[in-house]
Parts: sequence; C-alpha cells; structure tokens
Amino acid sequence: MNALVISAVLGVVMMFSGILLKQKSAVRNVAIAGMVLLLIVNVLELCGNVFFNIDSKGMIEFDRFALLFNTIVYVSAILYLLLSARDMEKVGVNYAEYLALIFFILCGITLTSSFRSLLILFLGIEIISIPLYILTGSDKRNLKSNEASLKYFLLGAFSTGLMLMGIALIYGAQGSFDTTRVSSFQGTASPLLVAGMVLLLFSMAFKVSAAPFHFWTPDVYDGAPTVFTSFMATIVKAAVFIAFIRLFDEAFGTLQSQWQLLIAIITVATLFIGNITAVFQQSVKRMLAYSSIAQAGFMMLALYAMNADAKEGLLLYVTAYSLATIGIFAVLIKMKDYTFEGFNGFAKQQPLLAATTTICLLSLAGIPLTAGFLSKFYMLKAALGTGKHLWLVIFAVLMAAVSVYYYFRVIQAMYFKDGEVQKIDVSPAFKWTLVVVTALVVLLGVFPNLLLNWYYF
Amino acid sequence: MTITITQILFWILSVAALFSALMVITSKNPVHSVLWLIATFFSISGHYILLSAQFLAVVNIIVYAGAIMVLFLFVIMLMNLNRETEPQKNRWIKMAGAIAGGCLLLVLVASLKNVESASTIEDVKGGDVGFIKRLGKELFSTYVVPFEISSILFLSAMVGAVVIGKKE
Amino acid sequence: MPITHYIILSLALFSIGIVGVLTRRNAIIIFMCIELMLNAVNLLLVAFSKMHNYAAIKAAADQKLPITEAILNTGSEGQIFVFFIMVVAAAEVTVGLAIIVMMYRNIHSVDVNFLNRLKH
Amino acid sequence: MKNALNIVYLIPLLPLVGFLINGLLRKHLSKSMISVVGCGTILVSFALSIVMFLQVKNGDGGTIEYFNFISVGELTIPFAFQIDQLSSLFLLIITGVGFLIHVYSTSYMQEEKPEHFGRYFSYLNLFVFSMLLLVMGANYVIMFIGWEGVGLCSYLLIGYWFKNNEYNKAANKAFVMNRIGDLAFLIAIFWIIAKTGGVNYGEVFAFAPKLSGTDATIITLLLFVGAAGKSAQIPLYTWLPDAMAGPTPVSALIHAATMVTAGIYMIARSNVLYSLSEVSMNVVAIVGLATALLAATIALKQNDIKKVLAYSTVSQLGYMFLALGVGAYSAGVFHVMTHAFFKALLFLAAGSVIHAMSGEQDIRNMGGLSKKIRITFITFLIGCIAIAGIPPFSGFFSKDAILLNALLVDSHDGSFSIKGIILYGVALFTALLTAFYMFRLLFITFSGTFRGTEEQKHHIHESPAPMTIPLIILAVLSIIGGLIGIPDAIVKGGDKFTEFLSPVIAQRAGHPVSHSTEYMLMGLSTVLVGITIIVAWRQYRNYKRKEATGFAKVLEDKWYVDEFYEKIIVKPLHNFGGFLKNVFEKLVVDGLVNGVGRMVNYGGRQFRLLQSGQVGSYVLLMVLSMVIIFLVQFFLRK
Repeated sequence: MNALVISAVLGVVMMFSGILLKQKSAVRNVAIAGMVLLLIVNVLELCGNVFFNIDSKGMIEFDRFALLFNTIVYVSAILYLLLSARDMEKVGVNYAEYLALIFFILCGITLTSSFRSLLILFLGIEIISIPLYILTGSDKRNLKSNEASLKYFLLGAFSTGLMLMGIALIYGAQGSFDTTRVSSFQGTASPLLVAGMVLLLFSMAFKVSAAPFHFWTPDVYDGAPTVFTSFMATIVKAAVFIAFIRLFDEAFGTLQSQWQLLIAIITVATLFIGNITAVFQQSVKRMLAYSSIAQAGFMMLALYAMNADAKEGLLLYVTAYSLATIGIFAVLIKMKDYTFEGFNGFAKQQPLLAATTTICLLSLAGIPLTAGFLSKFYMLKAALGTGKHLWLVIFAVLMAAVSVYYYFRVIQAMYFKDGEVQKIDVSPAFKWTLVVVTALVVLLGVFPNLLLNWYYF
Repeated sequence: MTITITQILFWILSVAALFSALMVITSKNPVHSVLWLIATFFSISGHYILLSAQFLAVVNIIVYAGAIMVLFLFVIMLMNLNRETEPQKNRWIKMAGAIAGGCLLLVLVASLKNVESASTIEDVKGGDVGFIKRLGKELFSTYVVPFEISSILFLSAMVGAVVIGKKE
Repeated sequence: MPITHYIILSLALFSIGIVGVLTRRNAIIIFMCIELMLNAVNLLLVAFSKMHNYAAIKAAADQKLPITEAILNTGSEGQIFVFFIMVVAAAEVTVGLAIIVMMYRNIHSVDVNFLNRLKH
Repeated sequence: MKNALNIVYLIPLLPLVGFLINGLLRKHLSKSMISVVGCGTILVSFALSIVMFLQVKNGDGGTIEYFNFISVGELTIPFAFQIDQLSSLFLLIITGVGFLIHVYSTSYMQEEKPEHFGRYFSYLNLFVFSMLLLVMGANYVIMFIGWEGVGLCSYLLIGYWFKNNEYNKAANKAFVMNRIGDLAFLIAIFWIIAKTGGVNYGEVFAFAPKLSGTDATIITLLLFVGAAGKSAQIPLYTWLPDAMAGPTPVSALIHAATMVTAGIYMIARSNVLYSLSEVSMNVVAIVGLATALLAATIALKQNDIKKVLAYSTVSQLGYMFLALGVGAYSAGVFHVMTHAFFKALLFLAAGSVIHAMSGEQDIRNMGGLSKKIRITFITFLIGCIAIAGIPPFSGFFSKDAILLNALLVDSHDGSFSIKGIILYGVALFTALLTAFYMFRLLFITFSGTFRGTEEQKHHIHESPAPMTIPLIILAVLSIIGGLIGIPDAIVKGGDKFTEFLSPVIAQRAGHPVSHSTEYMLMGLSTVLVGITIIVAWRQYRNYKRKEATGFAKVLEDKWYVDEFYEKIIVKPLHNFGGFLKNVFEKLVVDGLVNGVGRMVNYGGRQFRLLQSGQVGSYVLLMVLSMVIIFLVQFFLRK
C-alpha cells in the first residue's frame, strides 16, 4: 500500500513541479528522487513496515510476489529515468507532465500486480493504458506518432470492451468480482464462466501483444517516441504479464484444463510470428518491437505451465528482459539513424556502449552466462514440468535459435562493419549507468538466486 | 402463458435498442449516427428502469447521452464532418466485417445457450438494490478504495488532455 | 424474464458494435461503436446484478431465513461496476477525442485508412 | 597436495581474469604487459592442471560444488566442477597447447596496434575460459555454457580482421552452423531432464539403464548433431575450412587443437548413454568415416596451405568419430591428444611459413623453402610424419588403435565381421590419402625451386624465437606423445592411456586379436603409407606451376612412372576431390542449409503482409481469430 499512495502523490507532485520549477534538470531530479523514495517505501513494506494501513475490503493484497515484482519495476524505472529521462526533453515541451504520467502508470502497475478483484484489475489496466495513449502521441507534430497513438487508442479501447464483456459474463456465473470467489465453483464450470475467461484471455493477450492480438505492437512501438517505446516495451509489458499470470493463477486456476490448450496455441503463434517477422525488419526499433512479441511468446510459457517454477521464472524473465531492453533502447535513443546500417562501425566510435549493447543483446538471445539464458531455461523447464506437450518446448528452443539471427545482425553491424560514424555524445554518468545495467544482467545470469531468494525468505 | 406489461416493455425496448444500434453503424451522416446512438442509450436506460436500477438509468442519460454524446457531437460539428466527408469502405470489406461480426455473435450465443434458463429476473419485495441510497452507501464504504483510485485515472486523463491539446 | 433474453440482447448489441468497428472508416464513428460495446456490457451487468439479487432474496425467503441487509445488498457490486465503467469511459472519451482532434489538426481527416505510414 | 581440488576454480578463473584485464585495460597496457597477462594466466592454469592431473592419477578426483546455479522445482543444477581422468586429460591439452599458442601469438601478432593486440588476447583468454568450463562442468548445463562460449569466441576470432567482408561471412557461417548443433544439444538437454529428471553426469548415467531404447537413441542422436556442429562433421562441416579466415594461431588453437574436439569430449563423456543405442553408434561411425573420406579427398585439391590443414582437421575428426562409433572411446580420446599436438604443430608451422612469405598462403607460389627456414621445415616434416602415421611418431599409435578397433567391431571371437572389414578398408584408404595430401603439401611448399616474386624471396627469413620454441616443443610432443599408448603387442602393459581412462570410460568387452595379426596390420599400414609418401615425393618434389610452364614441359620433366601415376591415380583423385568440393559441398550441403533458410524467408515475407498498417484489417483478423478460438474451445475440444 505504501507504494500505491506514494506513487499517486508523486504524480501530483510532478504536475506541480512543472509549474513551480523553471529548470528542466530540477524537474528531472525531483522525478528521480521520487522514484528512489518509491523504491525505498516499497522495500520497507517488503520488510514489513506498512505506513498506510488502508482497508481495501480484500480487493488489493500486497503479498510477497507483488512486492517483489514492484521492487523490480521501481529499480528498472530508476535505471530507465537515469538513462533516458534527459531524452524526454526532445519529445515536447510538457516535460513535467510526461513524468507525471509515468508516475501514474507506475501507480497502475502497483494495482495490477496486487489485485484481488477484477474491478481493480480493470482500473489498473486502464490507469496504465490511458497515459500510454497520450505518451505515444506526445510527439504532436510527427504524423507517425499521431498515427501510432490513434491506432493504439482505438485498438486498446476495443480490447477494453472485450475485457469488460468477459468480466460481465464471469460476474453472471459467479456473482462476484473477487478472484477467489471466481475460482470456486461446484461441479462443472458454467459456460458463462468459460466464455468470460476466454474473452479475458483475448484482452490480456492483446495487452501483452501475444499473437494473433499483436498487430498493434509493431506499429505503436515504431511510431511512439523512442524514449516512451522503451518504457512501454519493458516495464509496462512486464506489469501486464504479472497481472496476466496472477489472473490465471488465482481466478482461473481451477479451470486450467480449459485454457491450457488455448494458451499453447497462442504461445506457438506468438513465438512464430514474433521471431520470423523480426528477421525481415530494416529498422532496429521495429526489430525490437517484434522481438518484444517474441519474448512475450516465451513468457507465455510460464502461463502455460502455471506452476511454482513458472511464477518464479517469470519474475526472473521480466527482470532480465526489462533490464536488457532498457539498456538497448537507451543507446538506440541516442542514435539518429534507426536502421541496422546506422549501427555500422559503432564499436569503433563508442566501444563501451557497443559492449554493453552486445551483452544486452546476448541476454535477449539467451546466450549462457547472461540472465536471458537462465530465464529462458526456467521457462522451458517449467513448461517441461507439466509433463505434456514436449513439442512446445522444442518449438520454443527452435525459435530461440532463430532469434539469434536478428540480434546478431546488430552486433555484426557494430563490430564487423564500417560505416558513416554517427556522432553521439553521452555523459560519463550515462555510461556508468549502462555498465550497472549490464552488470546486473550478467550477475543475474550467474546468481539468479540473488533475486529469487527474496521471494522465499 | 400470460404476457405481463414488463415483458411487453422488454420487447419494445429491445427492438428499439437493436434498431437504433443498427442505424448507428449504417447511417452515412456522422451526426445521424450520434443521434441514433443517443436513442440507443435511451432504450438501454429504459431497460435499466425495468431492472429497477433507477440510479444507473439516470446516470446513463445524464452522463452518456447528456455529456459524452454532446462532446462527440461537438467534435463532429467542429470538424464539419458530413455525409460527403466519410469515404465508404469497399463493399467486400464491409461484407467481410459484417460476416465476421455475425460469426462472433453466433459462436458466443451458441456457447452460452446452455446457461441454466432457470435463472430469471423478477421483481421481488425488497429488491431495491439499484436505488441511490443503497448504492451510495456501498460506494462510499466497501468501494471507497477503487473510488479514490478512479480519481487517479481522471487526473491522468486530465494531464493527458492538456499534453495533447495544449498549443506549443 | 429469463436471463438468456438479456444475454442475447446484450451480445447482439456488442456484436453490432464490433461490426461497426469493422465496417466504418471514420475514427469518431469507430469510437462510438466502442462506446456501444461498453453499453452492451453495462446492460448485461445490470441484468446479472438483478438476477443475483432476486436469487438471493428468493433463496432466503424459501428457506424462511430472515432477510438481512447483506442479502438485500446482493448484486450491488454489479451496478457499482457499471458506475466505474462509466467513469472510465468518460476518461477515455476525453483522451480519445483529444487524440482524434490532434490527428485532424495534422491531416485534416479522421479516416483511419489514411493511417498506414506504419506497416510491415 | 591433498586439497588441490579446493583451488580447482582457479583454473578457469585465471583466464577469465586475463580476459577482463586485457579487455578492459587494452588501451592502457603496453603490448608486453598484455602478453605477460595473456600467457601468464594460462601458464598458471597449466601448472594447476598438472597438479590436478597428478592428483587424479593417485585416485583423488572428484566433484566440487560451488553454489546452486539453477533450482527449479525438484531440479537443482549446481555450479559444480568434475575433475576426473577424462576432464583432467583435456585440461592438460587445453592449457598446455593453449599456452604454447599464446606464446606463439605474442610474436605472430606483433604488428597489430596495441589496442587490437589486447582485444586479440582477451578473446583468446575468453576462449580458453569457455573451453575449460565446457570440460570441467559436472553437468550438461555447464557444458552447454562453455559450449556456447567457445562458439561465440570463435565467431569473434574468425571475424577478428573484420575489414574483410569475406571473413565476416565466414564468421557468420561458423556461427550459424554451430548454432544448429547447439540447438540440438539444448533439445537433448531438455529431453534428458524430461526423462531422467537431472542433468548431473552422475545422476544421468546412474539413471541411464532405466531409459527406454527410443529415448536413449533420440538423446544420443541429438547430442551427436550437437557434436557434429562443433566438430565439423557431415553435413555441418563447411564452416571449418572457411573459418581459416582468422589469424593462424587462432586456427591452430580453436579449429585444430581444442574447440573442435569438444564434440568428441561430449560423446566420450556420454559414453554410458551411447552404449545403450546400437543405432546411434552406427550413425556416429558411418558419419565419422564418411566425413573422414570426403574431407581427405577434398584436401587433395586444395592450394591454400591453411585450407589443406583445415580439411585434414575435418578428416581427422571424422577418424575420432569413427573410433567413438565403434565403441573405442579411449582410442578416440587418444587421437584427440596426439592430433592436438601434431595439428597445432602443423598450423603453427604453416603460420611461420606464411609469416616468412609475408602473408602469402598459396602453396603454388612457394617452393624450395626448406633451406631458408630450417626449423619450420623440420618441425613441419615431423608433423607430417606424425599425421601420416609412421612409427614411432605419435599419430601412428592413435591411428593404429582406431583402425584396429574398427576392424574388430562386432567381433566377439577374434574373427572379423564384414562391417569391420569395410570400416577398416575405408579407414585405411583414408589414412593413405592423408599421407598423400600432407606430403604433397610438404613437398610443394618446401622442395623444388622458389616460385614466388623476387620481393618475397628477398624477404624470407626464419621466425623469431617465441614462434620457433613452441614449434620445437610441439614437435617433440608429436614424436613422443604416442608412447603412452603403445599397444600391448609391442610393450606388455604399454597402453597406459586406456588404463588411465578406464574409470570413466567403459572398456570394450571384445576378444583381443592375436599379437601376430596385430603386427601384420601395423606392418601393412606402415608399408602402404611409406609407398604413398614415395609416390607423393616423386610427384611433387619438383612441382612446377602448370600455368607457368605449360603441360608439355611438365611431361618432359617427369618420368614415365610419374605420368602413369598422374593418369591412373592422381588425376582421378583430383577430379573426384574437385567434384566433391564443387558439387557435393556447394550444391548438396550448402543447398540443404540454405534451403531451410529460404523457406523461413518465404514464410516470413508472407507473414509480414498481414501487418498492413490498417486498423480495420487488424480488428478483422483479431475477430476472426476470436471466432476460431471460440470454436476450438467450445466445439472442437474433445
């Protein structure tokens, strides 16, 4: 509860800081300090110090899983702000407002990681989505940004409609929005419940950009200002995934036999489309959009398996994925040319940035000794644990191999090709933050228990 | 089998709602679409009253038909959109859309046809759940946390409208 | 009134909304169709709310149990949810129309078929 | 030294530290500092490996667990090292040969800029680290980590001179082919987890007898595909010759002495599983033999000094797989060891030749070098003798062990099966081809008259000591290295090697052949190899470039016998080699690999079209998918 209240308050603080503070750097410092505060209060709650004891009538529950995930989100958000907050200035004049919206989104994320009621899930998802529509369109003069924003908005509102219809049908069957009451039924499940569950599956699949509901993702990620794409593709996506797994664990855990096959189909489609289409992209930004679909396919394996390993593994996966992707985007934002050719000869100009980007890419590709490998390993092991559908695991491994191709195209361009050297200037602080991100990626790749032990003790 | 007044009203309102909804999507002129949508909302409000949800019936008319749709109308008028400005989609695409939507309806209805038809809705003494007093109490006791949370939603929408709308 | 009537009615309205999204090109009309979908959901929620309320009171009456406040309150959550949907819809409309107006200012059209700079 | 196992982590850690120091500080360190760090770490690792080896010899090997790497449900994968006979042997080879190559590199790469020099050494150290991890790991996952690591390093090192686009392509090819193998390996690991519930060698092998025949076959075949990728077997071998694009010491280290033997190590390590599947054993043997033969014939035709050696490596690896396939695991590992000595020697000597020739690699432009670069010549000669298999050089004993075991396959009473005779015959023929092309290479390069430009001639000089000393050491090892595996027939109880490995590698329970038969076979192969060498000598000692002198003149200069050989043996062989290179490799192998790529390509393009950019079509596709999913959920499921 600490983080929920503080993040909402911080959002308001940011709104006013735009009026009261003239310097953009001051606004940024307030935001970073606020984020650190958020992390601290959340860690305090993880250690048992609750400041705001608000009775939510069982609709919100901050358990270990939620608190740990929130910690991951806030750490990622701090790193994100340190790396990319400066670049938001280029997007438009409403600097403080962007940061306020980011705090509101974090408030929504706090809700979606801890909901116990479908009402809170709905509100949380909307609090995440509405600011995102705006951030996507924040580059107002840019037609691509406009287009992305409108597409995202229309498709997002459509999926909200699906979600609400699903919730309504579930309410009809169970008479409650409470996840525990949704999961308790006698005898066979009512068709209302099953149909509602399937509709919710669609809308959640839409939000995490799983095929065949992924169509918005490449366009929106491509069109949005890159600094916000970075945020959307990492922290937000991770949060929705956590909501997804919570929902299907707590509300529909008893229906597992009903949805497992559907999830398997969606997983295969997502892995296939994400990986295969990523191969043909010319722009690194768009490639990363498809890669986020492909990574979502891997995370879907956790949903498919839905055992203790899967939840644990998903935490590791979202951490690995978010850190690596934030690291890559931070560099990408600085570039003027987003095509693969734009990276030619990058290693010569910025050896350190090239090295960190390489390690992040290796992690996404799942090369051992990076967090990406272990997290993929966890996912596959969890899927194996179900004892069914060995082909799903084999397919996922095959697709992981395909993914190496497009990640390595970037590495190859940076190291093995000569080209027009783009001048980019970065501060030493930026470099050091990137080194920290990369170090975390490698550290988690060797000692995953540094993270996962928090889940248990 | 006797036909009660409730049933008659149900059928009339249902036909009205469906008809005006169809008109929303078939009208060429956007202004007409808006007006038909308002008609749909009125029929749905009628349903709410039949279901003794007076509070929602009123809110629906005030908020939806009154505020939101006027906003729509305002924007349409502002842009001066009329019949000529909206090019029509290819006939085949329209057909495909209609068929896809129809299929979805069929599948949904077919999968829900087994719902226990014993569940019915009738008026009963004390069935005043939809009255403002009861809902108000609930909203400000049990649902006070979500209620406060929705304020965050409004704040962000407000900030958003400023970000998008403000001249640079 | 059997609940299936209401289910079918609101599914029909919902599907009409979907068909509208599929067949129209005007972004505002598409958005209105989405509002229609939301209203179909609202109607269904209210119907279910009434159904649960009736079932609870009837069950209590059948078993000759005292009709408590809690029983009378059954089903209120459905209507509260509708209230929240309206809240969210209002917020969505603000943002949505702002985006559409922004689009119109730039390309002087609200035709979604013009949105095809981003593809493949 | 009882507790030497406690510091075993230093063996891989030191090269890693070397990698970090050289990688991070490469701009600030001088070349000599980089050399000291690069070589020093490996030297210490080598010293520790000797300690480990001695300890294992006394029977004090074991498994050391550090921490729990992965724990998912019941499955725990510890980060653990296993030091036993097999791994300690490989440790010696990797660090020992690796150290010599590092020393050699300090001189060979001297002309690079300090920055690149540091990069080179950091990659080299990283490579050694990965390879050590691969060998020391106590479970398949750690092995896989090292496995990927060596693939990555070889990618980086092949593309080291990245200015050249061809080299980039070679690096990519190597990486892709390796990835195909890695993929199979990964699937095999998951299969093992699914069936046995563990990945630690101890657990898996203890569980192995309970595996069903099909599972054992699938696992071992998948592992074999992995091994084929790394060890360049049909159809995944084409990357290795292309990988010669990297600097020569890299070719020596990675593509001859260590990385490519990872596949052999993996199969030898999994020998318990392989013994369960007759089918897999046959596949391994046949693919190995086919690769050996194919690569040997292609090698006949090559004119690039490094390409000849590359194909020879592929061929020798095929030999090792043959040994594994017939169940003679220790013979295979023995050949790994001797091959590491003489192939590293040959590559480094070739590097010395290239160095002397100012970067020239085409042997048609060489000739008559024997007098000018004496040490290189003699060491190269020793390498050739060793690989050709003339006693008592090391190659003879290992190759002889493989041949004998191939002959004895399926034999239980001392008589030879048809399969054994065929395997033996083909293997022996390949051995003769090996002798032929190696001596062809030797004679064309070192004897006759010099055919290069005046400038090159002027420049020829012997390499400096840091290059020649490793050559001499390796030459000595190539001569005496085979002596630890002298067959029983010559010295009673001489085969210390097999005896040493016996705790980890099950021995074949077969009837030993009588000593007289064994003598006869040895004699036969030695005599045939001798004849082949003489043929090669006559053919190539006065090699002249055909383009330069014209065909008639060549005939004039040669004896009638030469012409005879030329027509009957050499020409057809050459043509065949050319045919294989051009038709089989280009069309069949590359075609297969590219074909898969093209299919993916086509499919991907079609899928991209779905992303039309139109909101309407997105919604339509979503609605249709929803209809289909609803149908599946409510009407089609069971």
